[in-house]
Amino acid sequence: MSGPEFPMSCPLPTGDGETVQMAHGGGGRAMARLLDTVIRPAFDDAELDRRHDGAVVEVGGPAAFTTDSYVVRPLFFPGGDIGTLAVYGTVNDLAMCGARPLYLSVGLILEEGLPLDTLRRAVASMRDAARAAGVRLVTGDTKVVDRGKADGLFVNTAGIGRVVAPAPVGPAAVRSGDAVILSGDIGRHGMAVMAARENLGFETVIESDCAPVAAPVLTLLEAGVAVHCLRDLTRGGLASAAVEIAETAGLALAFDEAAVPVRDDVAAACELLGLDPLHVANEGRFLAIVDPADVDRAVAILRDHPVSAGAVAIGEVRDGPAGRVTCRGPLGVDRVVDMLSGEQLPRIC
Amino acid sequence: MSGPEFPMSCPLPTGDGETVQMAHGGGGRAMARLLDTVIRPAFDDAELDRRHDGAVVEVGGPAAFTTDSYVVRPLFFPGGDIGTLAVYGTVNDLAMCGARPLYLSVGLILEEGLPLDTLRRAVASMRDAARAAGVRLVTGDTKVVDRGKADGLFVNTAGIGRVVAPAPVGPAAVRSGDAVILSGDIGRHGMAVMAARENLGFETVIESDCAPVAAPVLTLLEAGVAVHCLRDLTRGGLASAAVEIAETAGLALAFDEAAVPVRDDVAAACELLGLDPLHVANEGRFLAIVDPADVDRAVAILRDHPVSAGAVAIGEVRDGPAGRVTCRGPLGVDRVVDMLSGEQLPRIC
Amino acid sequence: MCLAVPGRVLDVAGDEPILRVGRVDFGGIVKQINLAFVPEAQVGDYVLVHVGFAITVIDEAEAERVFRHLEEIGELVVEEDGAA
Amino acid sequence: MCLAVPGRVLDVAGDEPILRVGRVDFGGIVKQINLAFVPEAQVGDYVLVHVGFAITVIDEAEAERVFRHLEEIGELVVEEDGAA
Amino acid sequence: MEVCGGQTHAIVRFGIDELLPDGLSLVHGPGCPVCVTPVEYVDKAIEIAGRPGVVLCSFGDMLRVPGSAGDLLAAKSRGADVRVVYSPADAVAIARAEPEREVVFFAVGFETTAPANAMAAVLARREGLGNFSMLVSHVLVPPGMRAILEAPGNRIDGFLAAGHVCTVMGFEEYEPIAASYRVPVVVTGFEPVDILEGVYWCVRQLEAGRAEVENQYARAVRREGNRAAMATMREVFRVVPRRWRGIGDIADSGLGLAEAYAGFDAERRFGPVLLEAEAAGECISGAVLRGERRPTDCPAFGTRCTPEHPLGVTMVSSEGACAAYYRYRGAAAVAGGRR
Amino acid sequence: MEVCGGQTHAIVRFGIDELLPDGLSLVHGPGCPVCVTPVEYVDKAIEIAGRPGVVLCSFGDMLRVPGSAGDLLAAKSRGADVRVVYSPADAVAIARAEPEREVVFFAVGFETTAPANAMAAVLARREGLGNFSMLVSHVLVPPGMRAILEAPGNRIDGFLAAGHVCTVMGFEEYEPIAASYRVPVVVTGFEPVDILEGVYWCVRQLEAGRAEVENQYARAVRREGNRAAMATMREVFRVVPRRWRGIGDIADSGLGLAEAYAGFDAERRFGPVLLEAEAAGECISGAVLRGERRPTDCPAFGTRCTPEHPLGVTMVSSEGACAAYYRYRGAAAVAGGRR
Ligand code: SF4
Ligand code: SF4
Ligand SMILES: [Mg+2]
Ligand SMILES: [Mg+2]
Ligand SMILES: [Mg+2]
Ligand SMILES: [Mg+2]
Ligand SMILES: [Mg+2]
Ligand SMILES: [Mg+2]
Ligand SMILES: [Mg+2]
Ligand SMILES: [Mg+2]
Ligand SMILES: [Mg+2]
Ligand SMILES: [Mg+2]
Repeated sequence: MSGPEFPMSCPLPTGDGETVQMAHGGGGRAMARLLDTVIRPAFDDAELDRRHDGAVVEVGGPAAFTTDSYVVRPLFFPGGDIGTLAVYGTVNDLAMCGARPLYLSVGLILEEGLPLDTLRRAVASMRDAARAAGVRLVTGDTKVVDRGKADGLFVNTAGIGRVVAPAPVGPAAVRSGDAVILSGDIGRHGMAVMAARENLGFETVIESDCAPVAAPVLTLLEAGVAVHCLRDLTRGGLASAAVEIAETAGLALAFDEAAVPVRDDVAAACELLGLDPLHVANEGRFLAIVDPADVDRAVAILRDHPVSAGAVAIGEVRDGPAGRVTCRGPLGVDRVVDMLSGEQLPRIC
Repeated sequence: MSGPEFPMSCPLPTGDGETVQMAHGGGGRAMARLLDTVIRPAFDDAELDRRHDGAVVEVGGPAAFTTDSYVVRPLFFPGGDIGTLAVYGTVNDLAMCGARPLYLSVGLILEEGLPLDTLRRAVASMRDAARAAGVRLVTGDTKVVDRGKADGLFVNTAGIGRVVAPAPVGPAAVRSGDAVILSGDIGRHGMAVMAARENLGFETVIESDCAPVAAPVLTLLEAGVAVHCLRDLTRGGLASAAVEIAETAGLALAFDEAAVPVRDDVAAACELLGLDPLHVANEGRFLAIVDPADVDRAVAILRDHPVSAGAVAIGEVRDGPAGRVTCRGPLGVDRVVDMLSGEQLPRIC
Repeated sequence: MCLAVPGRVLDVAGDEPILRVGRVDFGGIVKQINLAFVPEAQVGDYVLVHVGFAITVIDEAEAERVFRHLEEIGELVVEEDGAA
Repeated sequence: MCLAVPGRVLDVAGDEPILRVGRVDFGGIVKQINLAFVPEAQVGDYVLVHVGFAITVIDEAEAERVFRHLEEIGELVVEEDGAA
Repeated sequence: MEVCGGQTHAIVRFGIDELLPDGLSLVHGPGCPVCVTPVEYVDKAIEIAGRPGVVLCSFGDMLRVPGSAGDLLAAKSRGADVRVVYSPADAVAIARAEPEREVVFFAVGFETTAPANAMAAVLARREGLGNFSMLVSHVLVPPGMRAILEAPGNRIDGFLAAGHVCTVMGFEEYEPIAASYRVPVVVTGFEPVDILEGVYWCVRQLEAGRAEVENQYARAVRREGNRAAMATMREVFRVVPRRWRGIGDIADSGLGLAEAYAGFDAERRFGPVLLEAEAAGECISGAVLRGERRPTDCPAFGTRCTPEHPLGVTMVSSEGACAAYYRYRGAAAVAGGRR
Repeated sequence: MEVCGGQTHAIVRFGIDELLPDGLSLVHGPGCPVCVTPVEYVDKAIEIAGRPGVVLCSFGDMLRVPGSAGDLLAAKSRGADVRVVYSPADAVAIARAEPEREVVFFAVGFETTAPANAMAAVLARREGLGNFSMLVSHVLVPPGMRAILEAPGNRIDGFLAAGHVCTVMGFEEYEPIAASYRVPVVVTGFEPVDILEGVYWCVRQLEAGRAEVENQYARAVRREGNRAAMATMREVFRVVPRRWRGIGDIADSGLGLAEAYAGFDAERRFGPVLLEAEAAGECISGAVLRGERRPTDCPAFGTRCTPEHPLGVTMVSSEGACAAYYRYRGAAAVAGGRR
């Protein structure tokens, strides 16, 4: 045999440390390091949850509890990203329960191959958003799935808040004659994401309205406004929210299309794609249904907060037919507004 | 032109109502119907959350709060499924906080094309598991992603429990000399899932140990056992749990390998695949670290509950080196036990 | 059918007739549009766009006539504010 | 290297030598194994299996000898309890 | 009758019909190219989409049109690579970017869309994109109008002609129709004021006993149409007979690929579409398309037939008359009653 | 020296070395076929896995072996279709079930694994599976032992020969080694008691001045080996020169596909593996593989080099000596200090 050479070394692998690997979800060392270096630094309350199964928190009264998963594509879009969305979305749902948002849990599902830098950015967004909204991220979980079995990053948040509304807030509290207030212009989030995702070639950037709306809601409640129902206008937009409330309350709801603010660029984008702004998602807009006596005061309070500076009274709740939502058009004729049917698809004809 | 015939009909589409479509997540009619017919019937507390943004709950004291996402393949496996896992996993994490599990949120991410029947089965499992564990599913969320962007069904649960432990439970409470109790045989869940997933051709069916462990934990606490730390042995298995506790506590942990129960079939499966049972996941097993004075009483209490009938004291906590976990082998020599490094892969050599 | 939206031509590029394109402003949204079918379109013109192709140049005098009608009946212009 | 695990042959099937297979019991786990390399293996024999192929039939008398050693030093049989 | 579904929607959405005096009723026409695409083309598109390596590109409207067993969205949910394009040029861009895949563009539309779809073929040929083809089911408006006028139940007194179709084609071809069937034809735009004016001009003609072609939509439509667009359309397409879903076979009523572009014909590449006799059912969309019946005449409307589970083509497309009624009139009331 | 990594693990795991008297030290050998696979083969496997339409099948151990830029797991995370198989027959089954894909099996191993891998080729040929091929980097133990004995720093007094290799090959080929290098060779099993007995027999020979081949593992090993297994192995493979990662080129030290099976050679199908000179670095795994140094002699051990981020092959495979030490000895202490 030929005399083998014996180099005193073995090759240096460069590794692939900058993307998520299955091992990051395996419950071992790689996962511990991912949690220690990437995930936990974003949590305000590392001490609460550090390497334990959950957090211990104080609510001090009736609690609101909610959850949402976030599956947005692209992960980063003008005006926000999946991290801000995941925090504000759940904060807003707590606010819609008449509660002060306090604690959030975070469940991450990572697709193998996700750049760690993407994860870092999303997690930093969550931290910043939590600070902006005054909530604490106190417990979390991370899973990794095989490449092709997810879409980069899915985020679930669940939230706990302290209920501050003096009376139950929800469709059941809605009464005929109540005023319907919209907190600002609609359609920005959905169009921002669609424009970013669908390669529509829009040069103009539409920014999502993604924002926490707890502050104006809490001010309304603190001011003693008789808030009967709150609903954020996420998937399905204003139309679906209004129909859901009307159906659940067993009442009708009528509003004036001209009163609904839609920014020019959003209106133009909707027109180009054949979409109705009433069906487009928002992430920083809500309906407040209040006692008619309080409507002016409520609008004024909302307008004092930047996030609801564009608040307007758009309509009213009426006696039946149950679930019927109508919208008065420019020719003075009412049309029925329904939930979105099926998926929202751009149209050409 | 030829005279056209004018049939008074148009074709009847059969539709494809039995799989999940993107429209089921679109926030419109199709989604409302999915929620009304498939998802909400599984929630005990439909009235709490029906068509509202969250649930209002009462905890009545310090609360434990935790979350986990479940991404198991296959969705149904011997001894459980993603639904039971999602409920028991979060129930168990609450128990590990020394808390009585009360409320769960459920976040579903559905892949387009998922058979609705699969969803129905998973949701029914969640309902049954919640009943079995004495918790209420009070709020939820459903998202649908494009085919190929998820893996059938992902489930997130978050949970709230009332803390009943009189003193904080966690690694920080662990002291040198504490006894380490294991609640039963290890390795069944991980091997059950791997055997079902990897087409290993095992004729023998290994059943997951998936089970809620809150009951024995609450009995320990009610009996006044000085429970210092609790940890369920999920991803990464006994080894990772022990190392995490030891590292966080800044202490060493030593146990006797012979004392750790492993069923014959699990041991054989591990041997065939070159895996160490100490690294294999469990879903109904935990470590209880208790004051040494209480060890016999604690083991006796645990053995009274079917889910921890196999409880055994396996070792003890020692002063430093911090984070070192050792295991005494059959020849009487201690070896270091570390977390799983990287992903668990079957070996041939 | 045949959703078509008016927009104002901001610029024009492309050497060959069939590759003629321009940036078109639709009331705030700017998007590149194929101008092959409107060789006469100049910067500043309003064109009617369908599936990414301009299909005609809008006659502003005629648009003006309809716009006056609109004012008469007090209608809010919903679709063609850019062109009207 | 070369993880090999002993198991007991429960049955044998397959017409041709290279397709000879059998169900093998590894201390509770039963799995089909290729027996092409152990034409002499009979039902009841212990075989040593590597990557799905039996590579030898275990000599029980010899196994017995080692097993006695084990008892002498009080060792727990970790790997070969089936064969020992 | 307003021929165009876009006008139908504007009418229903803005309540224009409710503003009209008694005795004047707007009849909704067959003006949705998505609606009238034969089921066999949808089935073919689904079949092609299901083949490995194929990307099927379609306008969004087409995705929910029911084939004989499900729609393109359902095919996508089973794993087919179905992509929504906003422009036919997007489909060409996909073929360019993914040369290892077969890109098939489902080309439907009236004359408005035909030049753009034709341009896709021109660009693909110019670039030598061997992986691009088109499944063509284009229809032409004038033969459709003639078919309606010749139907036994015809009750149309005048037409609002489709403004965007005329933007491309001009309106010379409507003059013989107006003359021979003695119906006024007013080329009309899409704003409420356009439609009101179009109706007014139509009534004015009827009152004066005239039957001419008038152009209300003069800001966008020239008599001679768009010559450049027509040239491209005629280079790529030739006139062929077509079946209109819900209506039937109409001679010379559609476009197919001309011989010079036959290489881009998806039917050559993936097999021809074979038309079969349409089955009967409770849906009356044929009569709706021809303007003989209204959506609310249909017993299934809003109950067994909704936009999510359409029984007929006029409920499928958001431009279809049944969908327009459901959306702006009957939805919540019917839905509220159901749940 | 125990040649086999399986024995190294048993030694470290059960603490057998700690039970031995002073003066008797166990030197860990090159006994991990995964470890010694040249980096260029790993790179080739990654390159092949990255091609569209390819399924790369590999034993789980091979997935974390670092190539020159990442491992197969990282390739999978970038979208490559890399699948773990438990048996080479599984790879053949995949080729059978997915005829439209190219299935490449990364065939590594010592003599223990060679017959099973050879059988995969036999089955594929028998079934005419044109979409199956193997990337072969098989090594043989006796030439490796000779290379260690001939190395300048050699300090081996006796061998525990690898029991499972001998199960296939028998032990006749070790007799010339024992004789010409004057070292005892004891064919040894994998239980702690086997290893203790193997060590004892080795010491007994050394004390008696003997240098023979003895068979401690007689329950599994026959002098002549497994003739059926050897026949299949020799039908499919031929002896070739091989580079051993960390050690270097050794003549006649490996197996490649015989001419009759060359049609299944992935190197023919996807281009040959081109070996380059190994680069220098701080890792001393070459010396570890040859038994000249211990893992704990390495300054990178447990700090810059861990199983998650291995610098060298002996940390990669769970059978590698560095991995065994990290796992059972140094892990928590080192890790605790780091964090
Ligand atoms: S409502 Fe439905 S079933 Fe009735 S005509 Fe319209 S499409 Fe056909
Ligand atoms: S510890 Fe790592 S760097 Fe050191 S010899 Fe072993 S493999 Fe090489
Ligand atoms: Mg836990
Ligand atoms: Mg919510
Ligand atoms: Mg997504
Ligand atoms: Mg929400
Ligand atoms: Mg967790
Ligand atoms: Mg909400
Ligand atoms: Mg948890
Ligand atoms: Mg999964
Ligand atoms: Mg958990
Ligand atoms: Mg939700």
